[in-house]
Amino acid sequence: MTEFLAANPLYIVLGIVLVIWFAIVGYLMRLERRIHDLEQSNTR
Amino acid sequence: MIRVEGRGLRKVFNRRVIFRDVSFSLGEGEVLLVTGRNGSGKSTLVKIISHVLSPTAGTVEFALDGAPVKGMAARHLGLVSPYLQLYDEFTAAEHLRFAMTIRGLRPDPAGADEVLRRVGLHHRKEDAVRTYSSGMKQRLKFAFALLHRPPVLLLDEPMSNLDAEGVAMVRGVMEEQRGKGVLVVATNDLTDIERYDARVDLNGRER
Amino acid sequence: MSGKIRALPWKGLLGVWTTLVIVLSLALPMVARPEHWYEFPIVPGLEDKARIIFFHVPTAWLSVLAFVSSMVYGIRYLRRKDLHDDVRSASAAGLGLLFCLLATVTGAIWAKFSWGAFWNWDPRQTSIFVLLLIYGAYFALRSAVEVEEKRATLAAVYSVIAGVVMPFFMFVIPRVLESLHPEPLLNLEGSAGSIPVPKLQMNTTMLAVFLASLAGFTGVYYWMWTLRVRAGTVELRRATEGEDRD
Amino acid sequence: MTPHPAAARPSWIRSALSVFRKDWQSELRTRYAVSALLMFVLTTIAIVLFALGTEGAPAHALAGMLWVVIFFSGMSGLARTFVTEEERGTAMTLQLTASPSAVYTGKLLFNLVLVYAVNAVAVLLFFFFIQGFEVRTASIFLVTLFLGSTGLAVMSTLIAAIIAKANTKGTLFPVLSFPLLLPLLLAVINATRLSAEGAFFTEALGEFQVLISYIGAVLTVSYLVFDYVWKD
Repeated sequence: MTEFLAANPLYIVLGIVLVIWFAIVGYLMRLERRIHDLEQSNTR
Repeated sequence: MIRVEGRGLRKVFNRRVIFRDVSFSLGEGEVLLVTGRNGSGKSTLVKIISHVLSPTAGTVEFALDGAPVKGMAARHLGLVSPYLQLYDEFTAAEHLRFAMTIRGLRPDPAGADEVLRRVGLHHRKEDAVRTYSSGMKQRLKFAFALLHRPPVLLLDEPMSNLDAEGVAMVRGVMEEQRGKGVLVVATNDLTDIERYDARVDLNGRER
Repeated sequence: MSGKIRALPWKGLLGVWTTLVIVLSLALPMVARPEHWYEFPIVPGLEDKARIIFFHVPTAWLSVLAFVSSMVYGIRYLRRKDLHDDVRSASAAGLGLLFCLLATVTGAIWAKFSWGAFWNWDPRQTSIFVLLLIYGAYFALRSAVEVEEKRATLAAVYSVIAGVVMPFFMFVIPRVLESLHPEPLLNLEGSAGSIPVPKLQMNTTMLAVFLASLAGFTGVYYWMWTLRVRAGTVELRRATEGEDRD
Repeated sequence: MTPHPAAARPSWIRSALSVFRKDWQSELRTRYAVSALLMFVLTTIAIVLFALGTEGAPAHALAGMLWVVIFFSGMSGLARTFVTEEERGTAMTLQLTASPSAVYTGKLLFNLVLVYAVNAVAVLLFFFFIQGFEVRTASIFLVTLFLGSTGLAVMSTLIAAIIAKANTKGTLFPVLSFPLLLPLLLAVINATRLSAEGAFFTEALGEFQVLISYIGAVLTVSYLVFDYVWKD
C-alpha cells in the first residue's frame, strides 16, 4: 500500500482533500441540527 | 387651506418600539398637543411630521387645498426644536437669507428685518451666532421657522431657554398661527398651551 | 424529533455529488492523447498540477456570484427596508469574502506553477484582489455603524456603488497592465474579467468534471448561505422585544 | 392664509446653489478643509522630494507619485463638507429645508471647486520642486488632470456622505474610496505617463473614454442612491 502511495502521491492529495471535505460536511450537518433546534425553541 | 394627516405612525429604533399607530388629522386653525415623559418619542414624532425622519410604518401627508403636496414639504412647514442646530460662524442676517434660498425661495431682507424685530434680535442682526446666548439662539430658530410664513408650524419644547419676554413672544406666535394654519406643540409643560383641538399622549404607546 | 437531522434530500445528494467530483478530478489519469472516456489531456508543463483548476475556478466564480447576490439583496433592502433582506445580503457577502480569499490563494498557487511567481498582476489576479479590497471595505463599513437600519442601508448603498464600478476594471486593467508584465506561458484568457475560463484544450471528460465541480461548489455555497441566513433570521426575530409578531 | 409671495415658484437650483454658497462661506471663515488639504500637499511633496533625493525617477513613477499625492490629499479634505454637518448636528437643518438632490449637488460643487484648486497647486508645486517631472504633451496632461480631479470629487463626495453617517469616521474614508477609485487612478496614471512620454493626443483617447464614462456612471448612481444615504 505504502509503495503505491509513494509511487503516485496524487492519491495522498486526494485523501487529504476528502478528509477536509468530510469534515466540512460534518460541520455543516452539526450546524444544521443546532440551527434547527434554535428555530424550534424560538417559535415555541 | 392646509391639512396635515398622520395615519398609523409607528417608529422602531434599534429594535425598540418608540410608539405605535399614532394618527391625527389637522385642518386650518387646529392645534395638536403632543405630550409624554422624557424618551417617550415626542421629538421623534415631531421629526417624522417634519419629514426629517422616516417612520417605520404609517404616513404623514400634507394637503394644500385638497391637493396632496408632492416632494419637499420644506416650504410649507417651520420647525423649532432643541435638535435643530444653527451655524455658529454665520450672523442672524445670513441665517435668514439662507432660510429663504435653501428652500429655493428668493431672499427677503425686509421680511427678515421684520421677523428679527418680532423675536427681539434686530439689534444683534450682524453678530455671529457664536456670540449668542442659548435664549437668543432659540429666538433665532423662531425667526428661521417663521420668515417664509409656513402654513404648518411645529414647536418642540418651544419655551426652552426663554425669558419672560421670550415666552410672551412665543405665545403671540402660537395665537397668530392658530388663525393662519396648523400648529403642533410638543411639550411636558402643559402651561405652554391652554387651548388645543387634538392631543397625542405618547406615554404607554410603546406596548 | 428535534434530535434527528431533518436534512433535506438535496443536501445528501450534494454531499455525494461533490465527493464524486473530488475523486474524479484528482484520480482520473492524465495522458498525452486521451482515447478512453476517463482520461484527461495533459497540459503542457503542468501535468497533475493543472488539476487545481477544478478548485480555483469555482472559488473565483463564487466570489463574483456572492457579490452580485449580496448587491441584489441590498437593493431589495433599500426598496422594502426589511432587515431579513439585509441578513441575506450580509451572509452572501461574508461567504463571498471567504471564497474570494480562497480564490486569491489558489490563484497564486496556480500562478506559481504556470508563470513561476506567486503574484504578477495578471488581469484576473488584479480583479480578484480588487474584489477582496471591496469586501474588506464593505465589512469595515458594516462594523462602523451601530444603528441596524443605518448599517443595512449604507452597506446596501456601498455594494450598489461597487457594482457600478466593477465593470470598469474589465476595460482599464487589461489596457494598463499589458504594458507591465510578460505574456504568460499558458494564456488563461479571462472571459468575464475575473471568471477565468481556461483556453487550454479540455476534452469532454475534463469539461464535464469541471462543470460538475462548478455546480458542486455552487451547491455548497447555497447550503452555507441558507444556514447563515437561518441563523441570522433567528437572531433577528428573537431580539426584537416589544415588536409584535406581525 | 396667503403664502409668502416667493413661495410660489421655489427653484431647486437656487436651493442647491445656496448649499454651495453656504459651504464656501463657512469654509472661508473656518478654513477647515482648505488648510488641511494644502498642508497635506506640501508635506507629501516634501516626502517625495526626500525619497527621490537627487537622481530623480522614470516618467511613469513620477506620474504615479503625482496621483498618490492628489489621491491622499483628496482623502484628507473631501469628507469635511459632510462630516462637519453631522458632527455639528446641522444636517437636520438641511434635511428640513432642502431636497436631498439639492444638498448633494451643492456639496458636489463645493468639492469640485476645492479639488480643482488644490490639484492645481499640487501640480504647480510638483513642477517647481521635482526636476524629473516634465510633460511633453500638455494637452493630454491638462485633460487628464481635469477629468481625474472631477472623477475624484464625484466619487469622494458620495463616499463622504456615507462615512459621515457612520460612527467611527477616521480611516474609513480612504478604505472605502480606494477600491472604487482604482479604475480612475489606473486610467489617469497611464494617461499622465503618456503625456510625459510625448504621445499623440489620440493615443490617450482610450483613457479619456474610460474617465468620462466612469464620471457619468458614478454621477448617475450618486443621484440614485444619495436619498437613501442622506435621509434618516
